[in-house]
Amino acid sequence: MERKLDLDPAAIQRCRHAAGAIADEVLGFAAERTTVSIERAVLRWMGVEGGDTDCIPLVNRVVDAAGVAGLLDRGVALPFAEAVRASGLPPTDAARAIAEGRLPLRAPDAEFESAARDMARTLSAIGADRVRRTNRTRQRFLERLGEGSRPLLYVIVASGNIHEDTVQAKVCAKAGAQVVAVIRSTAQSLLDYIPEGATTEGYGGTYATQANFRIMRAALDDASEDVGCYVRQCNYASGLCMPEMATLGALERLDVMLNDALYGILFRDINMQRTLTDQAFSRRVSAAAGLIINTGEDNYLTTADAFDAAHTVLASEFINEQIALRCGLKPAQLGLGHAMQMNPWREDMFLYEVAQARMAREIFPDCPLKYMPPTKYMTGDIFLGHVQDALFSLASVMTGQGIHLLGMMTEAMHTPHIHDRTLALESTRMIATAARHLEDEIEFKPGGLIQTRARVVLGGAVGLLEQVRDEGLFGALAHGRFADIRRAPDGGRGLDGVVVKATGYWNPVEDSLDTLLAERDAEVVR
Amino acid sequence: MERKLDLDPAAIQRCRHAAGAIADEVLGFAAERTTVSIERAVLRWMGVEGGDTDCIPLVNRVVDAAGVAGLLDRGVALPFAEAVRASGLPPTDAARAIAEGRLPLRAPDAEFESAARDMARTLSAIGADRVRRTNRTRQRFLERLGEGSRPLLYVIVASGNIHEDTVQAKVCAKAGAQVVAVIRSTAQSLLDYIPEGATTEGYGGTYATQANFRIMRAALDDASEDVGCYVRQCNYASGLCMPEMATLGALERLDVMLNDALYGILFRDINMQRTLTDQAFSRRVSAAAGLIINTGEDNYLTTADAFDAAHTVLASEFINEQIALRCGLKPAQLGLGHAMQMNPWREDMFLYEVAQARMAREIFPDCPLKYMPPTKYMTGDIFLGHVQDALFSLASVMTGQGIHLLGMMTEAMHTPHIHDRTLALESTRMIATAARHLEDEIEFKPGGLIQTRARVVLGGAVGLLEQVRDEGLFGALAHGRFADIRRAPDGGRGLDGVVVKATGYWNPVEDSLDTLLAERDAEVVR
Amino acid sequence: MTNDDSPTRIPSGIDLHAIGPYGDTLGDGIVQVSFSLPIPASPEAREAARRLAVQMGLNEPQIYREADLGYGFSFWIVYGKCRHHVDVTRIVVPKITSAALSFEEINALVLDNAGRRLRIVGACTGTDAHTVGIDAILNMKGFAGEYGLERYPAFEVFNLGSQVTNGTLLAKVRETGADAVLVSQVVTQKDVHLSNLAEWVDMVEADGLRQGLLLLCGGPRITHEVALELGFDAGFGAGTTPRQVAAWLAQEWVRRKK
Amino acid sequence: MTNDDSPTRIPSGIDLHAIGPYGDTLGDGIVQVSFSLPIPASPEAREAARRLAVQMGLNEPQIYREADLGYGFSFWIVYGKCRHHVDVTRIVVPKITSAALSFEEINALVLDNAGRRLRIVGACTGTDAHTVGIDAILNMKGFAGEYGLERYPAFEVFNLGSQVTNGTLLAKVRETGADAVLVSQVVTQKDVHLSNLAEWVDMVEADGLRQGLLLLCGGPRITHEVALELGFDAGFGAGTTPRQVAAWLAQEWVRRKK
Ligand code: B12
Ligand code: B12
Ligand SMILES: Cc1ncc(COP(=O)(O)O)c(C=O)c1O
Ligand SMILES: Cc1ncc(COP(=O)(O)O)c(C=O)c1O
Repeated sequence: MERKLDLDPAAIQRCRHAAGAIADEVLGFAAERTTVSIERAVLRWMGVEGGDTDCIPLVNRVVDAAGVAGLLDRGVALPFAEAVRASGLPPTDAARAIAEGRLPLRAPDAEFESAARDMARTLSAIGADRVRRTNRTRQRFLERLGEGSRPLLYVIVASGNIHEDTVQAKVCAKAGAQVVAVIRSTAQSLLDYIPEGATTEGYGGTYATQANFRIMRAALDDASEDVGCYVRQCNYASGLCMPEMATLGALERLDVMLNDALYGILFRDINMQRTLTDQAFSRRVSAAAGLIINTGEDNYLTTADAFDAAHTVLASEFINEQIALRCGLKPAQLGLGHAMQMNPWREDMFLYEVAQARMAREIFPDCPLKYMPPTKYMTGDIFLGHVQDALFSLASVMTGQGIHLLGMMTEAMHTPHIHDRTLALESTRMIATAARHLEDEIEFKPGGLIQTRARVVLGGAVGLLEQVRDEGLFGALAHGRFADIRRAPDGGRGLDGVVVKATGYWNPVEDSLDTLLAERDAEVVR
Repeated sequence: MERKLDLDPAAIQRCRHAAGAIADEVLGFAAERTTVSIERAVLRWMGVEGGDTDCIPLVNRVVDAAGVAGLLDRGVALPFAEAVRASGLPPTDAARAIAEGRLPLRAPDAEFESAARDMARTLSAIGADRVRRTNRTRQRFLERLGEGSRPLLYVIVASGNIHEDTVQAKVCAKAGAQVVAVIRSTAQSLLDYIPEGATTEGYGGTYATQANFRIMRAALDDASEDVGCYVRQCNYASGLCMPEMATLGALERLDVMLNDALYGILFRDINMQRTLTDQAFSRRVSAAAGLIINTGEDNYLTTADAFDAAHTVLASEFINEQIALRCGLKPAQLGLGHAMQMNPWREDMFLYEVAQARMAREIFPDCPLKYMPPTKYMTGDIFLGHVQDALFSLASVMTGQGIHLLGMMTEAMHTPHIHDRTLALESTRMIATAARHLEDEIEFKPGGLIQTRARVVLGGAVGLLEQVRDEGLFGALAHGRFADIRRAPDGGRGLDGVVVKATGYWNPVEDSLDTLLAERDAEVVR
Repeated sequence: MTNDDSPTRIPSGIDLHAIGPYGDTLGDGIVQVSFSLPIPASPEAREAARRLAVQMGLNEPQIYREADLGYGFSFWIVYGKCRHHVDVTRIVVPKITSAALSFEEINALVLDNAGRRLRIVGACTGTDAHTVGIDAILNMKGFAGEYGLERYPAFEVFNLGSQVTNGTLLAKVRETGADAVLVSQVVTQKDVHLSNLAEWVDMVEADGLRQGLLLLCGGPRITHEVALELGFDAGFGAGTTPRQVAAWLAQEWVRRKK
Repeated sequence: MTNDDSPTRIPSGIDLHAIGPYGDTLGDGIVQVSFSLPIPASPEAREAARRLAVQMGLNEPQIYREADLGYGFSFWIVYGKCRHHVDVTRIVVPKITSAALSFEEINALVLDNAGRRLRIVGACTGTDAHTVGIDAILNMKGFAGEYGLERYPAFEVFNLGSQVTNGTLLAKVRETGADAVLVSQVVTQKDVHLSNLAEWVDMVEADGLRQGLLLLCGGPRITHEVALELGFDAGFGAGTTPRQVAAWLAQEWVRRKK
């Protein structure tokens, strides 16, 4: 990575140090806990699918039963494996039987303890195998069709109806999209369960369900063949079901998932203990499944001012990076988030934006970076908005971003219409072609506005990260250090789903994840 | 002017030398000739206005009469002054009397020769006075209201109806336009007279008439006061009536006029002897009137390919420059033309375009340069077109252009609708604000694509200019060296209006122009 | 349309009884239209696009862009000359009529007349999590260089934040004895905002609290007209400044008291 | 509409008898509209814009941008749900039906059947000076990587350039004994191209030359349909390649000869 900004390596080092300490604190905290969603994720990994007659997911029924039985603090895996072993039923049937009260859920008797553990390991290994196969399928697609050139062009579909979504996703692929994200229905992150089945009624988005993941996957595989380029599917490992979402992503071959340490806390008022505990587990799942995660720093700039709060974005990128690396994610899996949200009528904003975007590239040279388009200053003027998006595309190309979210001229109005995305892709592809090597060609004046701006923002991040390290992340959130939003450690939704692990807590999926990650690393070495 | 392209000064010097030789050839040729339009311009300068009952301009009637009487090769000024003197009528009335055969047009008898010359000088001095006053009025406007920041934003109106045009011009001014050009009706350049009166029926533009100039001037003066910025008026000193148009521009306070050495020859098939002779006179008028001229190199790229023919644009800029300087124009009056006409889907076209635009700035550092927007690759897709125009605006701001023509998303469709210009201005103003100091901030990689491209184009211009110098401009035009178009020295329209001066040819307006230019230069020195 | 705008602002030659679109000549009626069709691009689809434009009342429709989007869809950009006209003299639009008052005037008006601070409860309700708008009106910091209502001595503000159920909001209104409630709605997909707002008004009325309570709503797709239809006292759209809301609250409260 | 497109290309669930615009859900009818009005922006003007949209057949029109342009004009961006539908099965569009032939096939077809080169006269007529289009078809160099007609052994080309009067053109047709005349028209303001093209056809007929002469016109706003209406044998629009024209000429000439 050519150094165009003359950033101070010592300042970057200080940021990484402070963020590392913060990550250690968070992960230490998380290691002592589990959550209902982690336990449900374990069941999903072990093969439980579907819902009861009221469409309540069986995994919820089983984990609720485990909670009632006081089994959660030692993990649901062992009692569930015991039930499978004892009943001889396949996992889903066993879960249904438990839900219907036909099969007891309890710790194995001592004599069956070891058989139950073996059963748990077997079920977990089946899950691991499925993930392994999924990874291989993706690998083969990528080898055969390629991913197209960078930045990856990323668009959203959000009709609310999975069947309309697939049509639109294919149209996007034809227009050059390389990642298609299905936006979730409003406030799905607040649901403490994942809805079941193919859905056709969402608000502002389409429910994330296992069935919808599959339907979209099949459509995108078709489209990939048609256009001769592997089109990635994206969804959210976020909200109260974060670990389960990551697990479904691993099983159903999603390729990219939004997953952020702080988004749920700040923007969804999810309890911080809950989300940070969920985070640790889901990142390990993403790591093993070869998913790219996209972090959500861009969201900060929808409430805070992009110019004033630029250093908070950078600081959060460091925290997300350090947590992610400790969870086994490789830099190439880190789509660290940022966004072009400056007031376009501010003098030299394009320069400041270039400074910010380039700074992120130079500090995280091996991460693809997820660059989000203008939304805050979009107005409903589709013509001016299209130009704001063009400036964004140019900034993206000029600074070598890895994942480029397409700005829509109809932002501020509605989720995109079918042609909105084609027009956006066309514009961005034209700019990416016409300015292909602009990044290589330009240098920034030493000590000029751009270099100075980058240095100031980096300095701000040093200060903030060291402050957060000193206050502790929980304290910092309570003080509103991010996005101007204050959150209390015991506030928000989902705290009741957090369980401090008892001694003897056991989660065989963790072991499977270790195995998968070890295999990956061995592969890389070979 | 910061040197970002590392251009070879010796190559620039060679271009100027060759172009200088070409200019000398052209002006030497022109000095031996006059044309019907130059003679009509002389009459206009001397105060003849209006048309006969068939709306044929009186200046045409008088010059035609002079032609019939065989007086043209010695200049119409003296016979006309003699008629004024003899009749005691004001110029327009005298012209009408001549047209109606009530007053003879002839060389003065020897006894009146000196009185007739005095009268000619007086009439010419009255014209000069009017031009002086006009210049002063413009100067005062500019001192009081300023011109706004550079690049000057330039838009066109072209409704065909001067009254609709004024409304639209004011709306443009409100949206930030600093130059308003009234496009002429299709093929007005082929008319060998200037229509009379306020006109409301034009095709693809509005007739350029003295009355229309005045009406638009008044509207723009109003708008200037409203918006607190002097809004310049632009029209064409081009076509068969080039010298008269320049003269009307000087009298009616136009501020900018399109005027190109070769445009009429190449694109209107006007005879080259005619247009080059007209050129010399009209440039001197523009020089004295403080008009900015815009040259028409941009037009080449509508027929020739912008990438392959880039050096022809630069070569023509040198020729236009050298002719202009020799006619008394100051570099600040030279809006040398170029245009962003590259195929936007060509890889790195934005880089090549930046190279070209920046090269022009560095080679002509004191000229404002007139930068024309994409038209050739506009398609009727208003959304993509708006983005092509945005890239153009950015290239303009990035390279420090002086006069920026606004691209219209409805290019390739129709002359602009009222909001097209407002949307274009809004977009361009946003880009100019957001990227205000981008020009200062960026440097180009030494030996990179941009620098190399500029060097190649400059090299091409050296070759072409030396070839044209060697072939002679007339020969070069016959060989199709510009815009892929071949023209014969005796071909095209208007050759019959060229007259080789006899000894004794006299044109007092030339003397007035000398005086005005001398005054200006003295002013500058003071 | 009232002509209280300076008359010079109406272009000359305009007939307010029959206003139609303007491209570059009075009366040309030009409009720009774009849309997709669920059929692939083809000469027939082009004709279909043209016929749609004709049905929309566009004379001489010109298709300037046709694009096959793939998978059976096509996109069209059409210009045409609109036949329709509107009699602007017959248009009457309900408008917020409160005068523009300064920060000081608003405080004085309330404190002089009420002798106390007005209690204001605000929330972004339903599943809507977009708090930036209501915060812009209520928070100290304010918006567009103007203080929010919290900064006014005349108001006591309770900002409940986002995703507040109508039930929670009602409880808060009771608890605080609110004088006015400000509801924000930003997400409008499938008209969720309309049903949510209507439900709120119903609940307030069912609870007997409507009397004496000023009900306001706001958001980028809210207009005063729609707000009135839904049973609110006022509605505020995109770009509203806190002072506009404060001025309306002060004047309306005083007006009602009298 | 013929369904000779692969049927998979028509999205499922589509009723070809009632095709309407598509935003993001089948049947939503969404269209985007923009226009200016010759009245200043105001709530009344906004209502006027809305009513215009309603008259155009747009349900639930939403105004997303209103801008005062100054001097009594305003600009509007509106979205709405179009009520109109088109029965695509009833649409029949005249199309150029000649087969796509290669350079060699075209030459062979002409030379085998005519035993000589076809004489082609081309011009951009009237006041129109836009030669790039006709040159693209006729010049050696060609267009979009395809040779122009001059390069075909099968054609002898006389390209008269720009601003050619119909009279001059007619003289040239007589002089050369042309087999086909290609007229280009690019400027369409106030429909000058239509009157100029109609005049051309009239002159050819009045002169008794129509028989045996293939009349083509082309330009970015020309469609085959319009060309037929004006009395031409074919019309070629934007993006036409020389080979398409050559193929049509060869096949049509041979067809007529038989
Ligand atoms: C910021 C933002 C977010 C942030 C919100 C953070 C926060 N704490 O508010 C985050 C990232 C969390 C977010 C999430 C989502 N968002 Co959002 N978001 C936006 C965005 C970019 C800006 C909104 C904004 O802050 N505007 C600035 C404020 C100041 O303006 P305002 O709200 O209009 O308020 C002014 C006036 O309207 C008025 N006002 C507003 N309320 C009130 C109330 C009263 C009483 C009064 C008097 C006045 C008043 O005064 C304010 C000042 O002038 C818009 C796009 C855009 N540019 O508008 C999309 C947008 C609003 N979001 C949208 C969607 C769909 C979502 C999601 C539902 C997407 C999803 N499926 O996940 C989620 C979920 C959120 C949820 N459940 O509501 C859509 C809504 C579409 C629609 N019309 O229904 C938009 C339009 C984007 C789009 N094109 O799709 N979003
Ligand atoms: C280049 C150009 C010029 C050049 C022309 C140079 C030249 N020698 O041709 C110059 C600078 C001289 C010029 C001048 C003017 N122009 Co001009 N110009 C253009 C421009 C930018 C490109 C046109 C072009 O070359 N297209 C490329 C060719 C290859 O495409 P094409 O013409 O469509 O041809 C293809 C097909 O249509 C077809 N075809 C065309 N003809 C024929 C004929 C036959 C028989 C067949 C089979 C096929 C065929 O095959 C071709 C290849 O596919 C357009 C804007 C645009 N982007 O379209 C404006 C445009 C055409 N010009 C316009 C105008 C108004 C003018 C002027 C009248 C302006 C003025 N008032 O001064 C002048 C005067 C010219 C005149 N009297 O005609 C308008 C026309 C508006 C309208 N619809 O009426 C346009 C659309 C710009 C605009 N938005 O206002 N122009
Ligand atoms: C990390 C992350 N999760 C989730 C979301 C939004 O989804 P939801 O409405 O499901 O919270 C976002 C939105 O940008 C995000 O960045
Ligand atoms: C120098 C010059 N003169 C004239 C024109 C066009 O005007 P007309 O149609 O009057 O030739 C142009 C067009 O760009 C030009 O550049």
